[in-house]
Amino acid sequence: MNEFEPKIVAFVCNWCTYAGADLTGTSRIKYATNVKIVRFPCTGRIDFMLLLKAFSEGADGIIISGCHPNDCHYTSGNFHARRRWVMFRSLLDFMGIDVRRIQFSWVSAAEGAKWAEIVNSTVETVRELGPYSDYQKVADFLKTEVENG
Amino acid sequence: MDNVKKRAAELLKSEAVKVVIGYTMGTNGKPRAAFIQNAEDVDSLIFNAQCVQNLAVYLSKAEIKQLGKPAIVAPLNVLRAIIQLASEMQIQENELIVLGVSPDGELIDFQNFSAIEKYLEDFNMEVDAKEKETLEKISSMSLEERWKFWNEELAECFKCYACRAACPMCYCHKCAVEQNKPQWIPVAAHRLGNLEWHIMRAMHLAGRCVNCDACHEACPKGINLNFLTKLMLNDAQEEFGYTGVTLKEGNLLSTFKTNDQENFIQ
Amino acid sequence: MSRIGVFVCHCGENISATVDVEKVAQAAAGFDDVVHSVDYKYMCSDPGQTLIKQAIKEHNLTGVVVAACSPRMHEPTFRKACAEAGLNGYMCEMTNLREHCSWVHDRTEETTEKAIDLVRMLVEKVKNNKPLEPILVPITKTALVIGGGIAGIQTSLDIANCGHKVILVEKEPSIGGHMSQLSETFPTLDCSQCILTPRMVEVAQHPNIELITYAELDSLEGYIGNFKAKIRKKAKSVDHSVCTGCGDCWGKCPSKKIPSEFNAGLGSRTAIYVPFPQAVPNKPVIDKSNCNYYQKGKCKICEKFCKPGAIRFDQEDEIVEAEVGAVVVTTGFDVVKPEFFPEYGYGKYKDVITGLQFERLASASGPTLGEIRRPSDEKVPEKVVFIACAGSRDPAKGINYCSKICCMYTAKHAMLYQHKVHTGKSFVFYMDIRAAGKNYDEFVRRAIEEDKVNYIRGRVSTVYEKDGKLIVKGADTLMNGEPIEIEADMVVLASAGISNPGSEELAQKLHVSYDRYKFFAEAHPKLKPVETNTAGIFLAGACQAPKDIPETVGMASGAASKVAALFSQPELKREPLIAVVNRQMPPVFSSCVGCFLCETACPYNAIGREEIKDRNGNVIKTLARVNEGLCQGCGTCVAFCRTKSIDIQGFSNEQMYSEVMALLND
Amino acid sequence: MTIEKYLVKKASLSTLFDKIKASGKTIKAPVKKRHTTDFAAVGSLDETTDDYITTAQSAKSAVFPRVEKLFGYVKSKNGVELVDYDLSTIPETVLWGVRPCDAAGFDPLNAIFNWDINDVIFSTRLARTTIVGFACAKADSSCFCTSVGGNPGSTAGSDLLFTKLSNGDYLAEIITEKGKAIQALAPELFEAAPSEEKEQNLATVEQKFTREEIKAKAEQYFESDVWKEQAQRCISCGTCAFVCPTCACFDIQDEGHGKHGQRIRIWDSCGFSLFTQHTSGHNPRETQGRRWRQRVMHKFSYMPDRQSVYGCVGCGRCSRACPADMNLLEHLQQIVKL
Repeated sequence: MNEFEPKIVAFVCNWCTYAGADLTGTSRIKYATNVKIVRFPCTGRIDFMLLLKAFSEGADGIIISGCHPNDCHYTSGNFHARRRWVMFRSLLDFMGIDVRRIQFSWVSAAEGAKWAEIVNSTVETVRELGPYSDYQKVADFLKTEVENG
Repeated sequence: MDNVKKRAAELLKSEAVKVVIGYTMGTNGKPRAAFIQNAEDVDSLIFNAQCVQNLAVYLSKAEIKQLGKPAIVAPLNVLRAIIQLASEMQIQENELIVLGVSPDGELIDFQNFSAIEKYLEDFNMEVDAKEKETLEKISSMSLEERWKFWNEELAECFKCYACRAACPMCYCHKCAVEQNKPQWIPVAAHRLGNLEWHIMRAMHLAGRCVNCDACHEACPKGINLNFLTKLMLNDAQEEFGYTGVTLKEGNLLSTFKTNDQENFIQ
Repeated sequence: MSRIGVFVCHCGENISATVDVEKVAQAAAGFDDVVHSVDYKYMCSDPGQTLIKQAIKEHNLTGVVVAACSPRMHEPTFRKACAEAGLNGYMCEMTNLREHCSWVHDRTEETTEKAIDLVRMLVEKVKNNKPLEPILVPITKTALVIGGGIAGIQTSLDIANCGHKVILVEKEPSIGGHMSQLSETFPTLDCSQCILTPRMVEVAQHPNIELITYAELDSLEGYIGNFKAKIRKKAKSVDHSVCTGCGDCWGKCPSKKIPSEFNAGLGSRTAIYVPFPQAVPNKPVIDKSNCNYYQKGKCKICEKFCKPGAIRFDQEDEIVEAEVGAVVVTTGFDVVKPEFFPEYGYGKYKDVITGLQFERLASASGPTLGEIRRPSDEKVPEKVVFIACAGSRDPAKGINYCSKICCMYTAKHAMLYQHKVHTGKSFVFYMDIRAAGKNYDEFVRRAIEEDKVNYIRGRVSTVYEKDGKLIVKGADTLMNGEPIEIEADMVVLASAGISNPGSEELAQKLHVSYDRYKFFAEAHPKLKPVETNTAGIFLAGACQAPKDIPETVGMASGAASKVAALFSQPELKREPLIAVVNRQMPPVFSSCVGCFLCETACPYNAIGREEIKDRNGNVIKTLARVNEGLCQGCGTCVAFCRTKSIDIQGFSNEQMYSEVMALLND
Repeated sequence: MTIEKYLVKKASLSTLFDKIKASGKTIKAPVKKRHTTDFAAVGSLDETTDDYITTAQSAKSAVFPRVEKLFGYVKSKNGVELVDYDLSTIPETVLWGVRPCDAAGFDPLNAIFNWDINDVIFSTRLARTTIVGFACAKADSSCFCTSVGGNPGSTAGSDLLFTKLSNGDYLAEIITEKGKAIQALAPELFEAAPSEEKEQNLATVEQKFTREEIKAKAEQYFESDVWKEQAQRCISCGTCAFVCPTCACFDIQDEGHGKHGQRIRIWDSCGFSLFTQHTSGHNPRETQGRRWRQRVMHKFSYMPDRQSVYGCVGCGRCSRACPADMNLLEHLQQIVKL
């Protein structure tokens, strides 16, 4: 049997983390293949609902990353995002959703190596946690019989 | 309450308002909303501890707006909702008259919204000790237990949206759950649809909820969904020093501080 | 129904060596609505682009996904190619198979699988793309140049000579910057001031340049073509419109022991002062922190002696506002401070000096009038040790980079010393000699061969004083690391060039990025060296990284030409990737409920209010409305809007949702 | 068939329950949940409760679930393949503890779902459902079954009806063949009919009006302001419809997941403001007054006209559940007095 390979999706801002991940590539620093990057203009743009969608679509882990505080290309998108994350994270945790599966980070355009580290450490964390079947089961209503009210 | 009635009658007689929104005795011994349009009818107004429905919800209703300028009987919860609605540009000071009522039913005169805001400063809008205990009880469960707890709780939800309809802050004409391009939240009341709906509801009320519990009172299945918004309120206070409703524009999540805590961010 | 074309690039072997590109193209061909899928060696090449253009026509494509390198690199290329084939450029998306896949993974099946997933996600996204048209915005044809060193001077002159207005802001009382402090310049040894001062004067006299010295940027708002700058003019305490620059005041000023910034601390100045004789403007300011009157409330001697009556003790800082269309940042650099070198004794021993201080010693306008006399006892040093890479290329000190100019100026310093002190002996400790540049290596060879400067390859471990001599301990790595000890009379440190203090704060005011050393970041290291990530803000000179004069001047002219190009059009075409509030037919008008929380969340004040009125002029509804000129497209409002009434073009809810929903691998 | 009457001893009830369970049928019965008493699948009689006037929700979800698959689909490059709903997965179910008002609700539901086209999924569910009713010994002020053609001991709609007698034993009335089949699982438990009158063990629900009166008045006062006035405090939620035993409005949604998906049917309510909103933005039932009128008219005028059955069984759930005290009985009484 194959070892469990976590599916990780990364929501990143265009200006810092996406560019940082570009630099990881330019620097030829290797990291795990498990992560797929979705490019947003800014962390401020990242709708919390998309995180839920990612889990329901089978993601086992999520990376959210953008510019360091004060470095936002749009001045304050990351500050808005950060407040939202504080609340969202707490709510998810309260509802029994495993927030260890969501890695928040700041990765600048110059931090190619950090990006690789974030990916690798997230993959390892999620690998240890195993597949997020709890959430996927909730989302699996279409494959099984819909429960009767 | 007599002063409230007197004031209501005066307002109606002088046509300063067209309708007084207040509480009256309903069926089965439960109070309910009344829309009094004639001064003779003010005697049916009541106020007691059972008056838990948040009447501010009617301020956003087109059918009630059509009746003309309202006065509203406003205990603490309604006052808070009025201020929050005002900060979100949903009501204007000159569009209504607020008949504040103290917990024992006495009339409190408010010259303007600022006076209400000032009055509210004396009432800390926080999750009370017993509710905090419940929050802590849930928080102290294991991750699996919490997951199970909320899954069971939300399994009861059949998405009648009474919680939304009863909430004075859920005034949107088209709720996000009804947006279908894209369909963010499954319409169906299955596990995913319910989970996502309640997460979104709590997030949308973060920093806006006036902690009136109208949602819980309205829920025909008695779901403790108000504890999600209470958690948000509690967090807002603990994390960001949120103190309650104000007339200031912007809210908890549309503003920020550069030194907001971020110990979870790598 | 969408008709999507997928174009998988090999990027030579950059992608294809790791990703099975053929398999990716085949897999993509199987996706819903993909009608055409091919791979090719170089998609960005002319034949590659032609391939896309032909496919658009032949297959009637409604959307294109180019699976190649970073969209930050080639998105404009492919969007343009699509537009040329008649497909709206915004119907083209790129997925990054190179930087985010082939370059960071090994050649495994997983890597190819990932590439397929990445393509699938973008195929789903592009199906929800909408054709967009550029936004036209007016341009204020005035440039703001921040920093009046050689970079700022050159930029200002070039822009002004193109016929555009320039506002040049300098924080010091005079323009000139570091170049005005230099003695001679490498590799020609022509006098720095001789070549610089005419340009400084030209700036002052140019009809298109408004020079504002002793001033700093307070804030910058707006966007390309339409910035609003607030400039803080620090109180000079002297009315320059009245002052004649006669010099009576600084001649009489009793505070005479203030270390002169211009002389790098080797000379002194008065509290009311002009930084140096050739200063532009050549009129004094009062340094409040060192003025007796401001500090102790008594003095006013300058006022007494000022014949025109130009002294204004009650002058306050003034904020002036300016509307500008472009900004060029030319704030230069700084050198590391004494505490950086405890092992070299800088700050502890008077005769351990920085390269910049040596420039002042060697300069005819300097404190020794060009004679090399050491600071401690003004004796001519017989033995001088120059230490290159003092701080630079030293990860232990946190400066990994090469300061680039030190090799050359150290050679120059040693040479100047040998020219002025014929009996003297000079030693240069170096790590490597980096003399890449026209006539540069020849210059260093001259120092070694003609002027007999002793070059020792090795680092200095310590400098200490013993019997009036500076003992320099090092090793000669070309002699098997043999220890070397030199009894020197003076030590000159080629201190690392660092970013200016306050550059981080300035970057934040300008909303531009900066690197880990707090040098401003260019938009692209190779192809956009003078642009920043913020449209309309450009860089020139050592604020971006340490560089020499010719490079700085070249970069300054480059930035100036970018500004001139921007100003050459009547209007600017902007990318339409901005937020919009949905509109529907009456009686709904929009799902926006007008809570205006987006208004407070917007970093650009781009959200305004729109009143919907009935025929009688009564307001039915008040909606949010996005100002197309102000919106920068961050999308913070989008994530914030509860009713999903506001959306961002190019990264819309439907696009992002579809991209995420394509994650599932079934 | 004619109704057969038996005595089932108090102690036998649990045995009967176990026998039904042993027969492989799913049993759904009222249980005390965290916050409400509602139907749920149970394993033994001990898990159930008989302490309820009505359950919070009606029993209708047994035949009309709140979320229900109609068919599945698989998308491919060549098109869409439909996958029929597998009817064999619908279990044989016994609904235990159904009140006579609820039992009466299945008829109007059936009339709607099988009005013109036979709804196979609904019909299959209904055919595989046996209704074991329990007559009402208690009623509250929201109850008005007697005003809409029912009564606390009505056998209509039940397959088997138990009425608790004064000594705790039960009168069992076998009404249909399905009821007979339940008896057949444990015939020994069904003893000779008791002599005690059924009626004396039933709750009293005063009749306030007749359905026909409401129909006539509602139609006559269609344009009256009464609807608007009654609906003033309505907050436009869907609670009344969702607890109602006969409300059958539904929404159809496609839920996709990658290449797979299914078409589902879910509850909807005419009380929602978006229920009738057109894509253009126009809404023919723009105000809550109109939506409220629709609700009453549908149950008391349109259904009897079209399906020859009234759409209200007088269970009173909507009145009990309404967060704004929109009391149906009160409102109907107002209408009848017009």
